[in-house]
Amino acid sequence: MAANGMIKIDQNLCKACELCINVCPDNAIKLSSSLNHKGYHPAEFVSERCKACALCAIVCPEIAIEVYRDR
Amino acid sequence: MAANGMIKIDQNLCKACELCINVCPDNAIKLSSSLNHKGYHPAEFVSERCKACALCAIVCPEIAIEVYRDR
Amino acid sequence: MKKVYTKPKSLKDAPFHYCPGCGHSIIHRLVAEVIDELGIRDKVIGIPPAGCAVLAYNYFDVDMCESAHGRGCAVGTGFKRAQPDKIIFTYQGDGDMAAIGTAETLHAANRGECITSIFVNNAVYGMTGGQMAPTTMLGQKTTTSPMGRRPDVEGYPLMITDIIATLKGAAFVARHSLATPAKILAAKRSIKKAFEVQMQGLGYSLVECLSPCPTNWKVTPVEAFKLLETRMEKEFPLGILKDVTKKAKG
Amino acid sequence: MKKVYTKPKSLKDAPFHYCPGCGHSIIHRLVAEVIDELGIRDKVIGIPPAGCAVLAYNYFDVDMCESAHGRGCAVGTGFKRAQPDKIIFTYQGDGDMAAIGTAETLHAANRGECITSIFVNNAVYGMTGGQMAPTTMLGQKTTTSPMGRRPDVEGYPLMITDIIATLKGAAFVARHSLATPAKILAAKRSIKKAFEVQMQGLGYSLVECLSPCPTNWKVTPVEAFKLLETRMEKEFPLGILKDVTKKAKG
Amino acid sequence: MLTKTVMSGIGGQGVLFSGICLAWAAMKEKWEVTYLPSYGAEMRGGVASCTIAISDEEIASPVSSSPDYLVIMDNLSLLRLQNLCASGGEIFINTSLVTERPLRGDIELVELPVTDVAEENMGLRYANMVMLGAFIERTHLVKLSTIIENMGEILGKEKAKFRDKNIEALKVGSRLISKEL
Amino acid sequence: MLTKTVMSGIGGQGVLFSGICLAWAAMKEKWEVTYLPSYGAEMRGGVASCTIAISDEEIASPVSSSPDYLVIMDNLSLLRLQNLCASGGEIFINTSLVTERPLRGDIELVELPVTDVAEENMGLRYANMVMLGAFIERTHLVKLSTIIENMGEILGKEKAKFRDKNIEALKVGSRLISKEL
Amino acid sequence: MTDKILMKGTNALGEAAVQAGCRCYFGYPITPQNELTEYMAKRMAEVGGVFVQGESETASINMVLGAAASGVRAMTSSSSPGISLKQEGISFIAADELPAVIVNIMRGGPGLGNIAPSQGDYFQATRGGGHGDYRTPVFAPASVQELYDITMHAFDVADIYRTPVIILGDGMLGQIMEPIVLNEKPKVKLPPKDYILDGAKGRPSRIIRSLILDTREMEAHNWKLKRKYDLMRKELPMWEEFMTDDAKLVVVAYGTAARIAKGAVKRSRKEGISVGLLRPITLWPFPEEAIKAVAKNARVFLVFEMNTGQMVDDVKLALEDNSRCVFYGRPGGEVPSPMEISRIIGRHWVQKEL
Amino acid sequence: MTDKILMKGTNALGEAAVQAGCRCYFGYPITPQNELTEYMAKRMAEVGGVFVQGESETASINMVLGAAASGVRAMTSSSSPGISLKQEGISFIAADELPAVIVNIMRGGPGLGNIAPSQGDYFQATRGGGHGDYRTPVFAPASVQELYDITMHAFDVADIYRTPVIILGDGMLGQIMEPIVLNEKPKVKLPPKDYILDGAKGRPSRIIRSLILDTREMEAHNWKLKRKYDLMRKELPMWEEFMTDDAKLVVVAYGTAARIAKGAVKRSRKEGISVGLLRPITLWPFPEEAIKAVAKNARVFLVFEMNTGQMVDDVKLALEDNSRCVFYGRPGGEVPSPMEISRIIGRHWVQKEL
Ligand SMILES: Cc1ncc(C[n+]2csc(CCOP(=O)(O)OP(=O)(O)O)c2C)c(N)n1
Ligand SMILES: Cc1ncc(C[n+]2csc(CCOP(=O)(O)OP(=O)(O)O)c2C)c(N)n1
Ligand code: SF4
Ligand code: SF4
Ligand code: SF4
Ligand code: SF4
Ligand code: SF4
Ligand code: SF4
Ligand SMILES: [Mg+2]
Ligand SMILES: [Mg+2]
Repeated sequence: MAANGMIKIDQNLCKACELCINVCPDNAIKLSSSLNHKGYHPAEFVSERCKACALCAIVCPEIAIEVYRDR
Repeated sequence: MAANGMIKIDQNLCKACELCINVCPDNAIKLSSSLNHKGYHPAEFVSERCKACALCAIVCPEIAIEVYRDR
Repeated sequence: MKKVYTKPKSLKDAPFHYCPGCGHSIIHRLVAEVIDELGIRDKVIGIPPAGCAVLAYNYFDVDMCESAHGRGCAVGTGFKRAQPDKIIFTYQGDGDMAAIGTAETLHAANRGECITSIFVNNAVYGMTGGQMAPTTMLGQKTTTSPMGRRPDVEGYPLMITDIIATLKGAAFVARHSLATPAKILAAKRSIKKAFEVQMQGLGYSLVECLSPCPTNWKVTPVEAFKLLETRMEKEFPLGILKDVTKKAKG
Repeated sequence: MKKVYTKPKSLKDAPFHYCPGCGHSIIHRLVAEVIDELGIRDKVIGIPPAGCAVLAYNYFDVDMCESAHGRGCAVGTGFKRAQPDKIIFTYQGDGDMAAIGTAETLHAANRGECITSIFVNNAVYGMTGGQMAPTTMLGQKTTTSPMGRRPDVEGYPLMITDIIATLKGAAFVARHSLATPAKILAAKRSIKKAFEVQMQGLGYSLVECLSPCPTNWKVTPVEAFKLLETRMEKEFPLGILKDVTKKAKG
Repeated sequence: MLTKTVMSGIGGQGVLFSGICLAWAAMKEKWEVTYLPSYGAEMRGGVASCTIAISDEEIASPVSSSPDYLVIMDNLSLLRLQNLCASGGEIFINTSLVTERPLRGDIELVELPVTDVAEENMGLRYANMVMLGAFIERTHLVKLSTIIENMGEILGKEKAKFRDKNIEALKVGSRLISKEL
Repeated sequence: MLTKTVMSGIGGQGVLFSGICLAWAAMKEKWEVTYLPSYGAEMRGGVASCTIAISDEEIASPVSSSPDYLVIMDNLSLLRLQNLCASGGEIFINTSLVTERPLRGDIELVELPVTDVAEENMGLRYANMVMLGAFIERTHLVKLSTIIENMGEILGKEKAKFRDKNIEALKVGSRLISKEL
Repeated sequence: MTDKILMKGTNALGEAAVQAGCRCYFGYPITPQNELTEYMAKRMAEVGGVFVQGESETASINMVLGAAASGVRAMTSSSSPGISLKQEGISFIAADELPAVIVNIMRGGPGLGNIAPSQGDYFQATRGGGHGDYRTPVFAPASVQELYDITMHAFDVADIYRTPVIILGDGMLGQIMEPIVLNEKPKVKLPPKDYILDGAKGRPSRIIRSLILDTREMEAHNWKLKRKYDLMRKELPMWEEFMTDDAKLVVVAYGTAARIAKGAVKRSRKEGISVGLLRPITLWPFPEEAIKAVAKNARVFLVFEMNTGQMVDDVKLALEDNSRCVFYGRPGGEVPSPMEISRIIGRHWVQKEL
Repeated sequence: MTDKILMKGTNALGEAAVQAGCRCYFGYPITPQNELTEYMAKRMAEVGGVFVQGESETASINMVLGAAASGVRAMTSSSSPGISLKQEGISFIAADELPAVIVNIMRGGPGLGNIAPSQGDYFQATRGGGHGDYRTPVFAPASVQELYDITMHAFDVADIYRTPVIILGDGMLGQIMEPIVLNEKPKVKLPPKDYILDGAKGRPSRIIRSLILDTREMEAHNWKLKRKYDLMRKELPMWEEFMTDDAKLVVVAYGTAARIAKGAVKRSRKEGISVGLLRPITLWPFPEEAIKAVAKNARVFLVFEMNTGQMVDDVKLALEDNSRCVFYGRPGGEVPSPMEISRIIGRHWVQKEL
C-alpha cells in the first residue's frame, strides 16, 4: 500500500538538529557516528521502510533532504 | 424655581466664537456691536433671565465667562 | 452673588493663543479642574506635545516638560520610572499620538506605564496648517489629501484608542466629544477617572476627546461643534472602551 | 525514482547560516515554494530585515533590498508605490516588526499597502543574542528580562498580528506555527494566500509564523519545536484572523 | 530706489493677499520684488503680516527692520509694529478697528476706516482691498490698473468669483484717498 | 615579551571560556593581558574565536594578525586561520574533529584528540578544558595551578558546579602532553 | 516660458522637482516647509506621481529608499528636527548608493527651537549627521530662481553620482515669493540605472544592501565611496563671487545670509571699502579652491552665518591661517539688515587696518 | 578594592555608571554593545534602579530626557545606526540643558555596515549630528580601565555643565577584557539641580522646553549655549602624550587606533625614528592647545583613524598648515597592526626628510 521511498541527505548541509529523526514515522533516520566538516554528526538514512511521506524534508531547516518515490 | 443668575464676560478674552450664545437656553447672550482690542465683537450678557446653568461657561474656550448665582 | 463657575487654580492667568472656538483650551480647563479636584497640583508633571498645544506649559500651573513630536509617552515613561510617586500626564494631538508617536504610545500602554494620556483628536494637523492626520475621516479634504481622504490611497482613519483598549497594560480607555456641555462634563469625568486609575497604579489610561478645529475645518466654531456630532462621532463612537476597575467589581 | 521533494527554484544554492533547528530557513523555503508555484519569481522584490534573517538575500534568488531595522514596511511602501505591478514582501522578526517598526508596520497595514509581510515570531531577539522581544512571553527569561518577563515592569506580549487584523487596510492576516509538518504546510497555504491577496490588489497581508530559536531559548531543536506547541501556541493562538476574500463570498 | 512695505492684521483679514497683489503688480511692471509673509505658530487670531520690497535693483534682504510704509489693520499690529516704521515713513491705519494711535511725530498717519467702508459697500472681508486701493492711490508704488488687470490671474481659477468685488473694493479704496485730497 | 594566542572553534565548544581562563591566570600572575573575542552575526554554528595577548609591558593591539599560538578545535577554524600563524609558531589541533592539516612547514603541529579524550573521561563538553590543560602544560604561558586555584572565581556562583570537572579536564589535558613527551 | 511668475520658494522647489521628473514624494508636515509637502500633494496627483504622507520622517526617508531603488526619482523634505530623524535613513541611502533628494528648510534650533530662518544645520548637512563615513552634496540656493534651477540640477547630481543630495534652505527662502522664470531643465547625459530592483526578469537577481560583514570588503566599499566623494570635490563645487577682484576683505556667506551680505557689500563699497562676497552654493563639496584663489589678494575673510559658527571651520581649513578669518553670527532666527553687516564690515576694515 | 579583576569593556562601563550613581538606563539592543544593555538589566535590578528596554532607540533617548528632567542620573547606549536615530533627542536634551550620558560603541558604516571596530562616527559625535547649534563633550577612552574611570567622570561633566555627554568607543573596546582596578569615584562638587521637575510643591511651577518662538530670546539662548561650550573648551580637554618631547613626527590617534599607534611608536623608536603619540581623550572639545604646543617642535603630524579621515580636520584646524598634516585611514573594521602603522611612520619619516 505505502509507496516505496527513499531520501538523500546532504551530509554537509546537515546540522544534526534531529528534527527529521523526530518526525519520521518509520524511524528511517538516525545520526551518523562520523562527523561532517562542520563538526556535526549528520543525519543518515538507515531504513528501507521509508514511504516517501516527506515529513522529514518538510521540517528540515537546511533543505538537506531530497525525497524520492518509486511511483 | 430657576435660580437667579448672571454671568460676567471678560470682553478682552472673548474671541467671538458664539459658542456660549449657541448653548444658552435663555438667549441671554449676544455679540456686542463694539470691537474688543483683538478685533472681535465680543459676547455680552444681555438678559435678566439667566438661571446660572453655566452651560455657557462650560463651552467657552477662553474661560471668559464667570457665572454667579444668587443662592 | 456666589461665583459658581470660574477658572481652575491649576491654570495660570494667561489668555489662550488658540483660534476662536478651538477645543484645546476647553480640554485644558477640564484637566486643570480635575487636578484641582484631586488636589494633586504639586505632584503632577505634564508633557505637552508638538502641536497646537505646544505652549500648554504657558497655561497649566504645574511642572511641564516639552516633548519632541510624538515622544510624549516615552518622555512620560522616563518621568514615571524615575519618580513613581508623581502623577504624569501627556497631552497629545492625533498626529503626535497616532502618526509619528504610534510606537511610543502603543508600547507605553502595553508596558502598562502608570501615566495618563489626554488625546485630542481633531482629525487634522492643526499646528502645521491643516494636513491629513491619521484620524482624518474618509472623504475629508485637507491640504495633503486635497481630493478628500481615499481609503485606497491614504488609508483609513486609525482607531488608535480602540487599539490601545485591546492592550492588557491599558487600565482605562475612553472616547469623548466636546460637542455639548453635557458631553464636555462627561469627558471631564473620564479624565478624572483616568488620573485616579493612574494614582491607584492600575496601568495606562487614555482619554480621547473629539475636538473641533474650526480653522482647518474651514467652518465657524458653532458649525465645528455641530460637525463633532454629525460627523466625527459617527466615525469615532463615544464610550468607555475599557475600565479595569469595573471588571474588578463585576 | 521520482524526486518528490527538493529545493525550490527561488532559492539560491547557498547553505544557510542559521543555527541548527532554526525556523528561519524553513520559512524561507515556504516563501520560495510559494513564489515558484505562483510563477512570480521575476516580479518579486523581497525586503529582509535587520535580524537573524538579514542575509536572506543570500538565499532568495529574487531581487532583494535590505531595510534598516524595523523599516521594512516603509521601504516596501516605497517600492510598491513606485512599481505597483511588482509583488513586494517584507520578511521581519518580532523585534523588527513589533518594536522599532511598530509605526511603520501599523501604518502600512492601515494604508492598505498591497504588500505581504512574513512575520517570524520567535519571542526573542535572535540576532543580537537573546534579548527580550515585544512578543517575549510572561515569565520568559531573556538577557534583558533576566527575572522573566513581568507584566508590571516589562509589560505584556504584544499581539501585533491581532492589532493589524483590526485594521481596515489589512486584507489577509493569519498566525501559524512550525511545530509540526502539518502546521508547516498550513503556514505555506497562508503565505500563498497572502501573496494572492496582494496580487489581487486587496490590501495588506501578513502571515505570522511562530518559529523556534533553539539558541536563545537554550534548548535543543527538538525541544524548541515542542515548546512551540506547549508554550507559544498557548499565548499566540493560531488561525486565520482576517480574510477579506472570505467575507466577500460570505 | 528700494521701498519696503509691511502690511499687518489679524489672520483672516487678508493682508497676505493684499501683499501678493502688490508684489504681483510690481513684477508685471518689471520691478525687482520680494514678498515675505511672516508665519507664526498661531493659526488664526495671531498677527499675520508680510513685507513687500520693491526696487530697481537686486533685493538683498526681503525682511525689513524699518519699512517705509506700514499698513495696519488692527490694534495688536499697531502695538507690535509702530516703532518699526522708518522716520519719515507713513503708517496707514484702519481706523474702524484700530483705536490706538502711534505716539511718534516723525511719521505720517493715513487714517482710513476701511472696515466700515467695506462693510457698507462690498462686505466686511473686502477691507483689505479697500485699504490696498487707497494705499496704491497714495503711494503710487505700482499702478492700480496693473493690479486690476491681473486680478484674475492672481486669484487663480478657484477664487475667480471674487474678482469683481475685489476690483470694486480697490476702486472704492482709491476714491477714499482722492476724496480726502 | 608579547605572546599572542588565538583559540578557535565552533560556537558551543567553549573556546571563549578557555581564553578567559588563560587571561585570568595571566592577570593573577601579574602579566599585562588582553582578551578579545571575535563576535559575529552568526549565533551558533559559526566560528567563535578569541585572542589572548600576554606581555610584560602595555599591550598595544589586542588583535593579532600573526599569533604565536593557534588552538584549533574544528575544521572550519583551521581553514580560516591556518595562514595566520606566525612562522615558527605552534598550532594545537583537536584531531578528534579536525580532519584536515595545514600545509605549511614553518610551524609546529601539536595534535591532540581532545574531544575523544573528553568524551571518554568527563564528557564531550570538557574538550575545551582538556585542550587548555595541554596547551598550558606545553607553552608554560601561565601556571596550570593558577587556573586551578582561580577556577571557582572565574566560573562565578552560577556555574560553580562545573568547577571540579573543569579542573579534572585541565589535569587530563596536561597529562596528555606529559605522556606524549 | 520666459514670462516671469511670482512664486513661493517652496512651490518653486516643488515645481522644479516635478519638471526634473520626480515622481515619488514622501514627507511629513513640519513648519516652515509645509507648503512644499502640500504642493507635492497637489502636483503629484496631477502628473500621476506618488504622494504619500508618511507616518513620520523616519518612515518617509525609508519610503524614499524603496522608490529610489525602483529607479524612480524620489524626494523628501522636512525641517531641522525632522531631518535629524532621517539621519539613519540617509546613511543607508548613501551606503546603498541610491539617488535621492532631501530638502531641509532649516529652522532655529537645537530642540524644537523656532521656525525663523536659521542656519544651524550646516554641520549636520555637510559632515553626514548620520553614522559612518559618507558625505552628501549640499546645495544652498539664495533666491527662488536659484532654488528652482538648483533643484533640477540636484536630481541630476543624485543620479550621476548615485548619492543622496541635500538642498539646504531656511524658512525665509521657503516662504519668500519672488518673480522667477521657469527655465527648462538642462539636458544631461545620465548613467543607466542598472542597479535597480524591478524583478529579476531575464537577468540574475539583484541585491541592494549596506551590510558588509567582511571587513576587507567593507573597507573596499568605504574607499570606493571616498573616491566618489573625491570626484565630487573636483566636479561639483559651485559658488558666486561678487566684487572680489580687488577686495581686501571678503565676506563668506551662503543662502539667506549671503543675500544680506551682498546688500552689505554694496553699501560698504559706497563708503569706499573694498569688500567683496564669496557665496558658496555648494556647501559640500566646499568651494575651497575659490577661497584659496580669492585669498591671494584678499587679506581678511569675514564669515557671516545665521548660527554661532560652523562654516567658518571650512573657510579656516581652506585658508590655513585662522588669523585671517573672522566670524559674525546671528543664530536663532534674527535676520540682520545689510546695514548691520556693513557695520561689521566697517569695523573689521578699521581694526585690521586694511 | 585595589585588586585587579578581568572585565569586559561594556561591563566596566556599566559598572562605572552604577558606581557614578546612574539609576536609570534606557536602551535598545544592538551589536556590538548588547553586553552593556544586558549588564544594566541585571545591575539596575540589583541596585533598585530603572532598566527599560525601549521599543526603539528613539523612544529610549526620550525616556532618558524624562529621567534626566527628574533629576536622576540617566544613560542610554547604542551603536552607530541606533545613535543616528537618537539625534533628534540629543538635540532636545542639549537644548533643554539636561544632563545625560550617551554611549556609542561604533561599528562599521554607513548603513548597516558591520560590527567590526571602526571610527566612522567622529563627525556625528563632535559636530552635533542632530540639528541646531549645539555640541556635546565626547570622550574616547582607549582601555578598559580608562573606560571605567572616564564613565564616572562623564556623569559629573553632564551634571556640571547640564549637557548630554557622549562616550565614544568601538566594538573592540566594548568586547575586550582587561584587568582593571575598580577605582573609587572622585568626589566632585556638583551644582544643585534646581531645574528638575518633581511637582510644584512649595515653589512656582517649572517648565522645561526648547521651543523659543521669539527670535531674540532664541538667539540669547543660542549664545548662552555657546558661552557654555566655550567654557567647556577651556575646562574639559584631556589627552595623553607619549614620547612627544623630542618627536619630529607625531601620530594623532584616539581610542583603539591610538593603542595601535602607541605600539607603532614604540617599534619606530627602536628603529631610531623620533616619533611620538598625541592621543586626544576628549574629541570635543578637541585638545587644540596640546596640538599647538607639540607643533612647536614636531614638524609632521600623522593622523591615523579607523575611517577615511574625519579628526584630521580638527588637527588641521589646530595646525593652520595642512602641509604638515598627513593622514592614514583604515575604515570598515580592519584593525591594522602596530607594524603596519610603524611602516607608515617610516615612510613619512623618509618622504618628509625628517
Ligand atoms: C519631528 C517633527 N516632525 C514634525 C513636526 C511638525 N509638527 C508640529 S505639530 C505637528 C502635528 C500637529 O498635529 P496634531 O498632533 O494632530 O496636533 P494639533 O495641532 O492638531 O492639536 C507637526 C507635524 C515637529 N515639530 N517635529
Ligand atoms: C537601528 C537599529 N537598532 C538595532 C539594531 C540591532 N538589531 C539587529 S536585529 C535586531 C533584533 C532582532 O530580533 P528580531 O527582529 O526578533 O529578529 P530575529 O533575529 O529574532 O529573527 C536588533 C535589535 C539595528 N541593526 N539597527
Ligand atoms: S520521507 Fe517520511 S518515511 Fe521517509 S525518511 Fe522521510 S519522514 Fe521518514
Ligand atoms: S532535519 Fe535536516 S539538518 Fe536536521 S538532522 Fe535532519 S537532515 Fe540534518
Ligand atoms: S449661565 Fe446659562 S442661562 Fe446664564 S447665560 Fe450662561 S448659559 Fe445662559
Ligand atoms: S464662548 Fe467665550 S469666547 Fe466664545 S463668544 Fe462666548 S464668551 Fe466669547
Ligand atoms: S488650528 Fe485648530 S487645533 Fe490649532 S488652535 Fe486653531 S482651531 Fe485649535
Ligand atoms: S539565533 Fe535563533 S533565530 Fe537566530 S539563527 Fe539562531 S536559532 Fe535562528
Ligand atoms: Mg490634530
Ligand atoms: Mg525575533
